[in-house]
Order: sequence, then structure tokens, then C-alpha cells
Amino acid sequence: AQDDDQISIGMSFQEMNNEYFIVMREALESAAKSIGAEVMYTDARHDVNKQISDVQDMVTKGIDILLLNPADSVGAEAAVQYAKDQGVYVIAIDAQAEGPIDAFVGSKNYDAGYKAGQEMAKDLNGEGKVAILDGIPVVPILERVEGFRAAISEYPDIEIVDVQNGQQERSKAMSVTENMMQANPDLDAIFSVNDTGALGSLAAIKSANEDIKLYSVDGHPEAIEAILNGDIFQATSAQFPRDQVRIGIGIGLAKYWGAEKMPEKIPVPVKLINDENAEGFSW
Amino acid sequence: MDNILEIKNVTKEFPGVLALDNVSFNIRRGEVHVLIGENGAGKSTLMKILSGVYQANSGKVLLNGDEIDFSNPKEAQLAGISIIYQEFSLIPYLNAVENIFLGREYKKNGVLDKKRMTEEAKDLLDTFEVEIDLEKSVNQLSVAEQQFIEIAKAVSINDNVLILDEPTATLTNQETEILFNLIRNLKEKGVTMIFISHHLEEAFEIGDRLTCLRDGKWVGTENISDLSEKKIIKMMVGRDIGDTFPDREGKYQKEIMIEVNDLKRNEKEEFINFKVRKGEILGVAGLVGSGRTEMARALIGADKVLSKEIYINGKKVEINSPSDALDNGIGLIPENRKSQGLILGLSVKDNISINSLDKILKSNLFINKKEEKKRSQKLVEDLNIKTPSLKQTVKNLSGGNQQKVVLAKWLGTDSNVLIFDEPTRGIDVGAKLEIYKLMNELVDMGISIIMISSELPEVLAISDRIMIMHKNKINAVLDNNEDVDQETIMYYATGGEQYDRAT
Amino acid sequence: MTGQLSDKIKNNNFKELLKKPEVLTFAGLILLSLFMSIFTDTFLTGRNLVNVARQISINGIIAVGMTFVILTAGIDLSVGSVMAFSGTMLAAGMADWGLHPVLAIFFALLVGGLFGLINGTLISYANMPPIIVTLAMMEVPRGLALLYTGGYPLSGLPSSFSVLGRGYVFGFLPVPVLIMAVVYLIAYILLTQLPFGRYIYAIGGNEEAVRLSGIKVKKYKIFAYVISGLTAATSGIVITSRLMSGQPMAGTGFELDAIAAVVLGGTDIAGGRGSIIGTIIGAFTLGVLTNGLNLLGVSPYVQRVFKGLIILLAIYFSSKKKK
Amino acid sequence: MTGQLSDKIKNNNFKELLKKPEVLTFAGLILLSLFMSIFTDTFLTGRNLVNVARQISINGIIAVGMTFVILTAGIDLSVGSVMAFSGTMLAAGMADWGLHPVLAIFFALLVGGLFGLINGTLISYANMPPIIVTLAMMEVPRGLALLYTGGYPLSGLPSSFSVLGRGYVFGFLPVPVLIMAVVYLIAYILLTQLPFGRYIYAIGGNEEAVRLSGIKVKKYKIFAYVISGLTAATSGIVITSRLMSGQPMAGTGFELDAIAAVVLGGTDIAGGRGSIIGTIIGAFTLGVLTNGLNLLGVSPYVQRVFKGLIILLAIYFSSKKKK
Ligand SMILES: Nc1ncnc2c1ncn2[C@@H]1O[C@H](COP(=O)(O)OP(=O)(O)OP(=O)(O)O)[C@@H](O)[C@H]1O
Ligand SMILES: Nc1ncnc2c1ncn2[C@@H]1O[C@H](COP(=O)(O)OP(=O)(O)OP(=O)(O)O)[C@@H](O)[C@H]1O
Ligand SMILES: [Mg+2]
Ligand SMILES: [Mg+2]
Repeated sequence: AQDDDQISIGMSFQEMNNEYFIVMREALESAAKSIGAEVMYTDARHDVNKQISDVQDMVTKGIDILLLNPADSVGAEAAVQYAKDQGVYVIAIDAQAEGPIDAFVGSKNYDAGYKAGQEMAKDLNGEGKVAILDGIPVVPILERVEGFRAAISEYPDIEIVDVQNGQQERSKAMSVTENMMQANPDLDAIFSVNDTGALGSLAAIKSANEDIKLYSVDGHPEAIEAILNGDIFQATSAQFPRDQVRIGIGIGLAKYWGAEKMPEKIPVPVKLINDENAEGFSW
Repeated sequence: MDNILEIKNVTKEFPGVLALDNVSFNIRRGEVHVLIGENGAGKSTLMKILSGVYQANSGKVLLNGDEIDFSNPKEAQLAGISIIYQEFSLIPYLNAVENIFLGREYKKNGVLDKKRMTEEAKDLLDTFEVEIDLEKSVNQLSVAEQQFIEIAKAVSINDNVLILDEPTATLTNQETEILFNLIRNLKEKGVTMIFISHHLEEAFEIGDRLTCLRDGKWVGTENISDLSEKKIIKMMVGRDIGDTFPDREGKYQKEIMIEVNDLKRNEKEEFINFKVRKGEILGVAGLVGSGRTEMARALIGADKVLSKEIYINGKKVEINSPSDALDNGIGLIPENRKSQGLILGLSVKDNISINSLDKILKSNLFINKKEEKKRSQKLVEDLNIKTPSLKQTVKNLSGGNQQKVVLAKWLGTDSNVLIFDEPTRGIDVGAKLEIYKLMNELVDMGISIIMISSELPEVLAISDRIMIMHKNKINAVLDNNEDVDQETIMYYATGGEQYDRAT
Repeated sequence: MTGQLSDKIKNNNFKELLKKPEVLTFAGLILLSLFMSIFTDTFLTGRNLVNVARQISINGIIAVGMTFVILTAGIDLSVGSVMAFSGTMLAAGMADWGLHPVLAIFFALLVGGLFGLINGTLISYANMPPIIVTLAMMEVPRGLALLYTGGYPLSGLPSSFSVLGRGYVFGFLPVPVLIMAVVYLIAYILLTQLPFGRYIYAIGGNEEAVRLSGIKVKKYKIFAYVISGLTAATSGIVITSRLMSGQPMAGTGFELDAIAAVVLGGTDIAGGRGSIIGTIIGAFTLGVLTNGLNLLGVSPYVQRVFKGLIILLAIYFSSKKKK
Repeated sequence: MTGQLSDKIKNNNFKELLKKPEVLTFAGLILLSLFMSIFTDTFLTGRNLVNVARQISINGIIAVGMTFVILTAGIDLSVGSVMAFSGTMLAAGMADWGLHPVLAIFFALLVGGLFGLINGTLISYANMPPIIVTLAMMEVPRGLALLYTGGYPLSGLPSSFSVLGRGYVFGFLPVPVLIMAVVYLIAYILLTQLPFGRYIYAIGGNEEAVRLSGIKVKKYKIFAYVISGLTAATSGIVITSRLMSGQPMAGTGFELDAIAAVVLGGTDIAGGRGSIIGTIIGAFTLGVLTNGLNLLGVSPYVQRVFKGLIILLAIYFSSKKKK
């Protein structure tokens, strides 16, 4: 869509202070480098209104392909629309965005929750009291909780006794977990919707010297490390952020080169990581 | 007699104002040197230069023969010059002890020696013969008490030179006497004092020599024994102004303009009842703290009351807020113009028109700015307010002119009843006379005036009747005739019941 | 002689002009824009400028109410939350209760105004410090918004409603910019042509003196907060239309941007002095800064540092002028 | 007669006591705790109370510096960002540059103090309004922290370091609580036993008068901000140890919690009046509130509403008393 030959790729992140997204940025930069494309990215700080502005600015700057990691699926529609109107190819990454996107690349979040739930049930031998550490109510997070609940519902002796929101933030999750442990002294396990939250829980459980098992989603390096340590953090359903970006760029390029028959939705599988296969795993 | 201070060709300029213009004179060791001049003559500015608050643009000051150039008040204090400012400079939420020792706290083992400071402060205040609650934060004390704390603070620094910028402006006669005794004591101890006041009689009472400034220029320095009140006034204003008070005419009418019934602020107080006739000046006398200001504030609805009935022209009106008062034609010119009367950051025009804007609306909605300007300009001219323009921020006007701005504001509202609370506090003789004349003009127009004042000569010279308050109640209401003098007023103000001329 | 004099007068006028802090910010804005025009080839395009105007409209509208409040020597930290709640109620009105968009908009304004009324009443009548009242009010409306929506954005709005956030008039002027312009015009008239505006300035200068002058200080102070609630709601309407959904978490941190715009525009944070024109200049300055830094491809982290430093610099100069 | 008199005195003393706003908040805290003890069976357990104390330690420590600043009639909005940056530098010191933990801690304090110094200098010498300076300073240190870490939390800290955040003394007292206690003790001595504290109060009461008394106002004001920087850094140290990683995004919104604690504790937001004991009571009140609502299983959304309303209520009563 632009006058010079160099391809320009822009990515709008919902936030940039989680290793998950940083890894995406790295994948973006190295992929762009290998094809000689220009690259830029912005940080919406969880504010979808800022995200729209960011996208406008990047479109103004002349990007050809937009990787959009939406801060909110519905709200991002205006950004999608704007970019499409200016002839930019739009790929939603990690979470779905409304509007005429070209493709969506994201983890099988339901599976992620389900797998973590199954692992938890197995470790608890099918009985116990567990809690959910919820997060920001966006579709991928909701799907994880749904998947987790589905897995647990297969075990009638496991009871979900508490659901609290740690907002996927470490210090917040830490104090929420502390309170959760107070309210439920006989808690056996916690499922956190992501690793950052789980790491906050871990800090709380450790300093309270409790024995509560942790399950989560992401595959964050610190989570892997904690799993290898082997006491509290049991398993995480790892996502593949680098692959999401690589696939996203691939589809974007194919569109840019004129491909017409392309899949609209590319679910990226997740992989359960526990102490058996944690060694050597990294995003 | 040698000179402790020599002021040589001092000039100080503020943006747009030449506050001091090549001023030179000397202060002799151990004297009480009175400094007088009209509002805005530059007295406070000069004192602030001596005490290190401001720096002169040119000229120099010698202290004991050495040139001084203080860059802050602390340096001046260390050199032995301290000042009691015209505006209060106490810390409202600290108590007397903490205020007196602020910046020179005693320490023991590295921490504050609170006991020693309390004891010393107590001793100091005892010599003043005033009792002050040392526990209370000073904002809970009366103005006079605060004034004494200020003086105690300055004196305790043990100075060579003590500057008092209008210390008596807020004191009663008795308190002024106590202060003067203190000044005499200090003089005996060899302290040199510079004393600023708009009360000329005070110069005669405690001054040795007098210097007069006019428009930032030095006019003269004389021995007080060589001077008369008339002469001083001539030095100040550059001409004879005749009498200090205008003739009282007493042309008030029969009709009652305002009647206040059963005014009571709380259970502990008695009812207050009084009437003011059309075109009358009712003087309200009383000691500081006798509740005059509070009565006035309660009257206009600024403070809550338990009960109150007000009749204007015989008609009962509800006044629950100052805006009700405004609607019913009652205005208060408050005692503290800076904190209660003026919006210092706004212009002369904006201050004057603030409560008459809705009288000059275009299409019932917009301010008619032309009309606003015209009206303000007229008031500025009528009241002879000295200001470079209507746009000048009132902060930069001198005290007297600021007071006139407050007055102008109320004249612009066509009020029928004006309450003046200490209208001439801190105002020079010339401006005072103008304000008195203005009051006379107002009553001629049929306006009623309630004038609260602590200056008995003023009360006696201006009022048609005098109401005397004591401990929040009316102790007497007198027709102002030849039988009434300062002594009579003081008798009632201190709680006397039936005044018997014979005893 | 006359020449000299008129020179002096001119000089003085010029100096007077320079003393107005908004003039300084305006100069800064021009400089910044110049810089961006030189160092990017996209800043000075019609499309981008329109974009910038639309981007600042949300903050620009909130900043209007903030100007009123700050002029009275107050502050309103609740604007972001009030905006979110009004927006959510607007969306609820249309999507859940089937209200006509116009009715729903009135309802949203009512909600915003109501919160302003509560803030103002607590501040005026209960004599509570504005910073605390509105700090506490950051929680209440947002909590209510989250509670109502269960944390989810509320979508399913009638497509006609998108015109307020995404539409254009005359083919090039985005509707949000038009709305902002109207809001500023009204505010300008209120502040400079009506007694109300004079009172707002005066209250910020010396509330007690104004009260004793017979002006209904409490009433006008409440009005200032109501206006702030109304402009927050207006922003909420625009953002709801832009996002075509009610976002209970929208507007987090917006209070700080609005304050920054007001103060960059030369309004004294201590009240009594300032102008609405300054505020729009301040909002544009912040907008051009963010947009320009994005166009320059500056990393988001460095942008934070820059933004902080530039606000500091601007305030440094304007507070030097004021002295 | 004497009986009556002593009654009167007692009565007066009691009234005087009730006038102290922190006493009121303390009463509120007791009431709140009582309520929680009755309606949950877990609130009044040793373990939970220890928990509450540890939970409030972060905010409690920041609130100390905030108290100094607010007493001078200032405000410090940058505490959360300064905390994040200090914590990040601490982690960097240990993980990236191999500093000994003690050295790294000094470095973190230095960083916090430095930002306090910058804030204070701009406010004192350049005469810039505190709210704006520290508003801008919300961006700068956080930007730097993000820039340094590239957005990652910085982990890989020596395990011995975890004692500051997770350890206990005497087997039951969490180290963060001990640190908080020490910080409060120092602050108490500073504020009530040294001239410095006097000056802090005095500056908040009437800055100009203090200056005229020959006290170096600027210096002491700067000190207040330095103290705020130092306590923010101390919190940063504790949180880094608790999370065993440097978190560039930590502390978002903490400034508001700290202000809430200070003001709940009865310190006048306009400066000059207040106490450090009040602040700790305020911090505990907020902590008990959050903890209790969690124990009661109240939804986080409703919690926001509650929190806002309770702050309003508390300030309502305390500002009524003050009048
Ligand atoms: N800080 C200032 N900025 C500008 N002008 C000032 C300032 N301080 C004083 N002035 C002006 O300087 C002149 C002298 O003021 P000063 O306060 O010294 O008068 P004064 O003799 O003490 O009057 P008063 O009897 O009313 O106290 C006045 O015109 C005043 O308006
Ligand atoms: N802020 C305050 N706090 C406590 N007491 C006060 C305060 N202001 C005034 N008072 C007290 O209230 C009483 C009445 O004061 P008021 O000002 O009405 O007296 P006044 O007769 O007008 O005297 P003045 O000549 O000072 O104006 C006095 O005892 C005074 O000490
Ligand atoms: Mg003077
Ligand atoms: Mg009085």
C-alpha cells in the first residue's frame, strides 16, 4: 500500500510489561530482520482507546501489515476498520478482534485451561478443595477458566471453593492469594489464569509456608524454573508466543503478496509442562 | 548620640512602582524612631530592606558603620535586627512556644528540649502581663494574643534593633498601653526601635524622633518634641488637610431602616436587639473580642445563628447567607480586607464588580463589559482610588486603596445598610478622612451605616448613636451627645452597668 | 521621543503577552509541531492532523470540566471513572434496555452530572477536601460499572450510534472533534461572558471574600463539579461510540492527562487564574507529543520518559514566567 | 463544686481527644475490626492479623514519606514509579551487576532519594507546583525501569535476599512488618523530637512566615521529598524481595492508596496538621477493609464501591470534627 518497496510491519501490543509479549516483540524483530522489513510497535497499556490512536499513528507511518494484540476485542474494531480502510492487512494475535480482520492467530485457550485442570485432578487423586485466581475478563482468559471448570467437573469430589481476581498482576495476585488462604485454610490447589498471577500466588504460598499446589497457563520462564524447583508450582499449559507472531507475519505476507485462499483462524496448540518435561523448555 | 543605622540613598523598585526613591536618614542608638507616611509611602518596604526580606536596587545601609547587605531575614537577625511584620507571620497550627522558638529551638541530647522552651516562653510572656494558653495553637487565640506572641518572639531574639510595623493596629487601648510599657522597658535596656503607626498620638507618647515618607521619598526627620499633630499631617500629605474628622451632621431620618431582633448565636449568649434609622451612623464600640465582628457576621448570615429576626423598612426578611443579605441590601466591609474582602489576584475592576454583575447583564445573560468598565471607572474616580488602571491586580495596591476597593464594591450594589468593620484599620489620616467623608455622603443618600470600630475618637466623631458591646451582649446604647466621652464608652465596654456621672 | 515611547509600549505589550502562560505553551506547541514536521514526513499531512485532533478529543473534552474545577482551586480525580460509568450506562441503555440512542445519551449525561453533583455537594456543603472526595470517587462509579457489566465490555449497540465516535461532517471533520469544539465554545462563553465564569475565577482566588460579597459560592462550586461530570460523560459518550461498546475499565489514568492538559495550558493549579484556550492548547501539545513520538518510531518506554520531561519543561517555563 | 470542675475538665479533655482526627479513625478501625471478627471466623486469628500487617507494610511505608510531603502542603504522585524504579535497580544490582545485596540495597535507596531530590528541587527552587512535578515524575522513573529491563521483570536474585520480604523474626513477626515499624519509629522521632519535624509542620502552616523566620524552607521542603523517595525505595526493596524479582510495573496506583492512608489518618491535605501515628492507623484501616471484604467473599467490584464509600465516610466525619 505504500510507495517504497520495503515491507513495513507494525504491531500494537495490549501491554508490554510481561515477558510473554516481550518474547513476541523479539520474534517480531528477528523475523522482520530476516526478510528485511521495517518494524514498529506500540504499547496500549491496557487502554483500547490508546490502542486505536497507536494504530492510526502506525498506519500514518505507512505500515503494510498490522499485527494487532487487542486490549479489548470489541473496542479494537475501530482500529481494525481504520487500518483496513487504509489498505493494511490486519492479523489479530493472541486474542480475537472484531471487524474485518484478515486472520486470527491464538492459542487454544480452552485446551490450556482443560489440560491444567486435568493435571491438577490427577495430582489431587480426584478429590480436594481448589480455587481459581481469575484475571482480566477478555475472551482468552474466559476460555481458560471455562476449560478448567470443564476438566474439574469431571471429578465430583473436587470442589471449587473460591474465585478471586488477581488481575494477572504479581503483587495484586500475591495479596489476593493471601486472603484466599485465610478464607479457606484447607485449600489444596489453585488454578491461575496466567503465570504472572501464579508467580504472585507462589510468593504468597511460600511466605506462608503452606502446601498448596499451583497450576497455570503460559510457560513463563520463571514458572518453568519454579516447576523445576518442584515443590509448589506443578504445571503450566505453555503457549507459543513466538509461533503466534511468526504465523501472523506469514499470513500477513501471504495476503500482501496476493494470496486469497487463506485460513481465517489459526489455533496454536498448547503444551502442558510439568516437572517431567520442563527441563529445557523455553518460549 | 551615635547612629546605629545609616540609610543612604536607598531606592527600591517593584514592577511599575517606585516604592522607595533615594531615601536617606539615620537611626540613633537607643531611640524610638517613629516612621510615618500615607498608605503606600514605602514604610514597610524600607523596613523589609533593613530586615533582609527585600534587597535595595541601589543605595546602602550601614549598621554600626559597616555596610550591610542581608540576603535573608536570618542574616539580619544574627546581626541584631528583627522585625514584627505588618501581616501576621505566625504558624497557625503551632502553639505559642513553638512559634516563639521557631528556627532557634533548644536541644538537649540532640532532641528538642521542650521543657526549657516552655518555661522560657512562659517567663517572657509573664513580663508582658498577659496570660496566654500555651497549649492552644495560635489560630485559636485572639488577634491581640497573637500580636503579643509575635512581639515575644522578636524580643526573645535579644536585638539591637527592633522594628515594629503597625503593631497597634489591632490592639485595644489597654493592650496598646501594655505594649508601650514594654517598649519603654526595652528602651531602657538599650534596644533601638523603629515604630510604624498611623496613630499620630502614639508618636507623641513613645517616640523620640520621627521620619516621614511620602510617595517613596524622604520628607523629613525631626525631634518629636518639635512637632505637632498638624505639622506631621502636613509632612505626610504635603498640605494642610484641616480637621482629622469631618463635621458630623446627624441628619438622620425618623424611619427605621433595619431592626435586628433576638439575634443569638448559641445558648450561652443573650439576645441582641437593636435598630438603625435611615441615614444614621450607629457606632459599635467594645473591647477586642467583645463579639462585634461576630454579631455583624451573624447579622449578614455568614455564620450560623440560633435565632434571628431582621426587619428592613419594617418588612421581615430572611437572611441565612451573605447572598440573602446582598439581596436585601445589606453589605459587610469586613475587618480583614486581605483575607475576607478582596480577591487579591483579580483586577480592581473585577473586584469592584463582583457582586453587581447581574445588574448589568446584556440579554439577561451576558456581562455588559462596557457598562462594567464605566461603572467601575466611576467608582474608582468617586473614591479617588490610586491605581494605574482598572486592570491592576489589587494585590499591588496599598492598604488604604485596597480598603477603598472593598468599599467601591459595596457602593456598586446599591445597598441600604452597610456594616463597616474597623474601616480605618491600618489606613493613613488622609485616606481616613476620605472614608469618613464618604460615610457622610452615604448617609446623606439615606443609607444606614453600622460602624464597628476600636478607635474611640473615631466612634465619637462619626456616630449618631453608639452601641457598646461587652462579652457578646449589648451593654449600652447612647445618643452621641456632649455627655458621652471616651471614659463613658470604656466604662460600658468593660462591663459597667449604670453609669453614674457623679462617681 | 514619541518613537521611543511607542517602542516601549509595544515592548510592554509584547512582554505582557509573553507573560500569559498559554502563549508560552502555544509557542511550545508550534515548535514541537515544527520539529515533527521536519523529522517525519507524515506529521504534516491532512490525514494525520485530523487524526491528532480526533485522538485528543477524549482528553480534550474531559479537560474542559477539569479547567472549571481547577479554576475554583479544586481538583477532580474521578473523571476517568465517571466517564467509564456514564459510557457503560449509555451502552446498557441502548443494548440492555432498548432506549433510543438520544434518550440513552441524555441518560449518560444525567449519570455524569449526578456524580458531579455528589462530588460538588460533598466538597461544598460537607467541606471535604476535593482531592480526597474525588479520590474516593475514583472507586465508586468504576465499581458500579464493573458490577453492572460483570467486568465485560457491553456491546451490541445500534450501528447508527457509531456516528458520534467514527463519523465525519463535511467529509473531513471527525464528529468527536466537532463535539469537542462545541464543548470548548460553550465553556469559553461561560467563562468569559457570563457572571458565572467570573465567580469561578473569583472563588479560586479567595472563596471567603466571594462568599462575604454575597455570591452563592457553594452553588457555583457545585456547578463546576457538575460541569466536570458532564464533560466526563460527554467523553464517555464519544468513547463508547468509538469503541461501539461500554467499557467499564475505560479512562483509567485519564484524570492525570486532563490535569496535565489544563496545567500545560497555563491554568494555575492553585486556582483563580487560567483560560480555556490554554487548556485546548495543552491538550493539543500532549496529543502532538504522543503522535509525533509514535511517528518518529520512539519506543514506548522512551516515550514515557519524554512525556514526563516535556511536561516538566513546559511547567518550568510557565511557572518562571508567573513569578 | 470541685467535682463539677474536674468533671468539666475531664469532659473537656475527652472532647479535645475526640477532636483529634486520628482518634476518630482509630475508633473506626476498631469498629471495622469488630465487625469483621463477628462476621468472619477467620479475621481474628493470629495468622490473619499477621497477614494484614504484612499486606499493609508496602503501602504503610510509602505513606510515611507521603505524610512528610503532605504536612508541608505538598503531594507526591511519583511514589509508585519511584518504588518500581528503585526495586528494578535493586534487582539489576544483584542479578546483572553482581552487587552484594547490602550494596544493592544502598544503591536502591540512593536511587529513590535521588528522585526525591529532583522532585524537591524542582518544587522548592523552580517553584513548580508539587502535583504537576510529581505527576510528570510518574512517567520518568517508570519509563527508565521499563527501558532498562526491556519490560521484563528482572529475576535471578540470590535466594538469601528473600528474607526481607518473606522472612520472620522471633518466628512470627514478618520482616516487612519489622521494617515498617522501624520506618515509623524514625519518622515519629523526626517529626516530634527534632527541629526538622517542627519545620515540616510550620512550612505547611505558613511557608512565608517560616521563611521570614530565617529557616531554610527550601532545604527542608526538599528533605520531605527525599524522605518520600527513600520510603518509596524502601517499599521497593520489600516488594522486590517478596516477589524475588524487580518489577518495572509495580506500584501503579500506589500513590492514591498512600494518600488515602495519610488523609484517613487525619493529616490535613492542606498541610500543617497531622500525625504519623494517624498514618499507620489509616494504613491499617485500609488493610483491614480489603482483607475483611476478601474474607467475607465480597466481589472485587463491590469492594471498590465499598472502599470508596468508606473513605468518604471517614473523611466526612473527620472534616466535620475539624470545623
Ligand atoms: N511585592 C510588591 N510588589 C509590587 N509592589 C509592591 C510590593 N510591595 C509593595 N509594593 C508597592 O510599593 C509601595 C510601597 O508599599 P509599602 O507596603 O512599603 O507601603 P506602606 O508605607 O507600608 O503602606 P501601609 O501604610 O499601607 O502599610 C506601594 O505602592 C505598594 O503597592
Ligand atoms: N478563629 C478563632 N478561634 C477561636 N476564637 C476566636 C477566633 N476568632 C475570634 N475568636 C474569639 O471570639 C471572640 C469574639 O471575637 P470578635 O472578632 O467577634 O470580636 P470583636 O469585638 O469584633 O473584636 P475585634 O476588635 O478583634 O474585631 C473573642 O473572644 C475572640 O478571641
Ligand atoms: Mg506597611
Ligand atoms: Mg472584630
